[in-house]
Amino acid sequence: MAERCQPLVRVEAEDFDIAAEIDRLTAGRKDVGAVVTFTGRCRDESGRLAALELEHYPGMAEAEIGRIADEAVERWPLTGLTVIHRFGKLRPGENIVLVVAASTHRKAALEAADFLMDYLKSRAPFWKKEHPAGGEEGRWVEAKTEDEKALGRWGKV
Amino acid sequence: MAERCQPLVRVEAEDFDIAAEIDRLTAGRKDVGAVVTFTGRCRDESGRLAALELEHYPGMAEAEIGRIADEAVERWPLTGLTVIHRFGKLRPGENIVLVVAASTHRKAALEAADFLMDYLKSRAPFWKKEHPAGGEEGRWVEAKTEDEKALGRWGKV
Amino acid sequence: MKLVYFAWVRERIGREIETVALPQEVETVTDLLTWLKGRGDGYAAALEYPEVIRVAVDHEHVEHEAKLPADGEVALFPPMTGG
Amino acid sequence: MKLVYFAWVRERIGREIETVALPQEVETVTDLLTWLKGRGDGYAAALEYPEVIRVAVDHEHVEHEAKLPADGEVALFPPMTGG
Repeated sequence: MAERCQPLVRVEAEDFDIAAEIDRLTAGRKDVGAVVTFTGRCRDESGRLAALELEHYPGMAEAEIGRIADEAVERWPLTGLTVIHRFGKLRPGENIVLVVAASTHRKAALEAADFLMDYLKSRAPFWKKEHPAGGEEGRWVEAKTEDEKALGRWGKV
Repeated sequence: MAERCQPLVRVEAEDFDIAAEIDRLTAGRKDVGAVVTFTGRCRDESGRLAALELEHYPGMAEAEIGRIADEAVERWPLTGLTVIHRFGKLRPGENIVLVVAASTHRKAALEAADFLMDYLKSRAPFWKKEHPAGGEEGRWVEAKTEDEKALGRWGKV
Repeated sequence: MKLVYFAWVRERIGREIETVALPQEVETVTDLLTWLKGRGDGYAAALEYPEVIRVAVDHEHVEHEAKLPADGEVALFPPMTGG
Repeated sequence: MKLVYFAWVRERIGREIETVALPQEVETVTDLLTWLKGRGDGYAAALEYPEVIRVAVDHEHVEHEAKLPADGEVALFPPMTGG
């Protein structure tokens, strides 16, 4: 079993550069057979959303994502793992979250990215508020029970 | 149900630009909530591989990947799907295959990418030959029965 | 004890952070939620359904049955909606 | 009938492509594999285990029980290793 990789976790307001993050996990390496990226984006099909505001708990956000990432590198033989979560006001079409999982084998990279997203949704201390176009008061997004249920797939964490 | 997206399939010798391919499926769009990329890379942990040669069946390769991609857009509500498979001589660390799946929801994008990779491995007419460092005769990579079994997860295609 | 609030818990309580001296009988997270609820309308509105409130002690999720630490940072917030 | 070969099937047979006139009794893919096997050492080596050979007719995978078309492109190749 290879040495466990050290996950990189960032919580920041700025956008991320997916190509640069892939490069960070693959440049000059011959042991990476598969790289999976998952990008979550701010979505608005109705045309009524001005912005999504992401509040987070500084300190705990990094710590909790770090714990979830550590769990992932224990469960899957990853050669690299990066998780970036943005906060602040994001407009429709903007990036929210990025997971990059690299591994020798494809199943590990895919499953780890899937696991990370399930846990980020329900365990990372972030809260979304929708600000409607037109300037009315924002509305907090409610947590989905399906997100909570999705965790059941992964057993005890 | 939204209109089905038209998958983009390319079979080519040149490398691909992952960021450009993500951009193609997301630029100016507010309906894309999740983008998954899967990149398969030429791997060599032993240091004994000079190159991997990918032979393909021109015409059928595009047609077969197209059929698999069409199946994916029927099964999952994707907003965009791109599959690029390279051929020719690739060195360790080089890209081989790219799947980009975009959707309103994350599970659709992840599952579609997973499905695509399972099918590409066992149904797309490509064959890998390993050319060892030192100039000895190349060796054809054998198909893995586990790859064939992985298809069972997706039912009849 | 340092208390921090997020999202609609913060908005309803009307503050982000406060330091409180807890009565001795407040031993668990559940005790804390019950005690806070009696501190005014904002608290009552924020903690109307205490079972939905998530709690972290020093940046780690805890269950409502958990004992409170002697000191530290206790955070109250709604179910998370990140990712 | 146009026949095309790939990977080690191509290497063992020693050619990429050929056009053959099939005897009337060669009706299915299995018949074709059996008939080809008798055409020389290269063919015998390539088709020693006919059950592992994959076959496509006009760019579509077919089973060994499939009937051959009257005309078209039939491809013979090993199990695929793309992706």
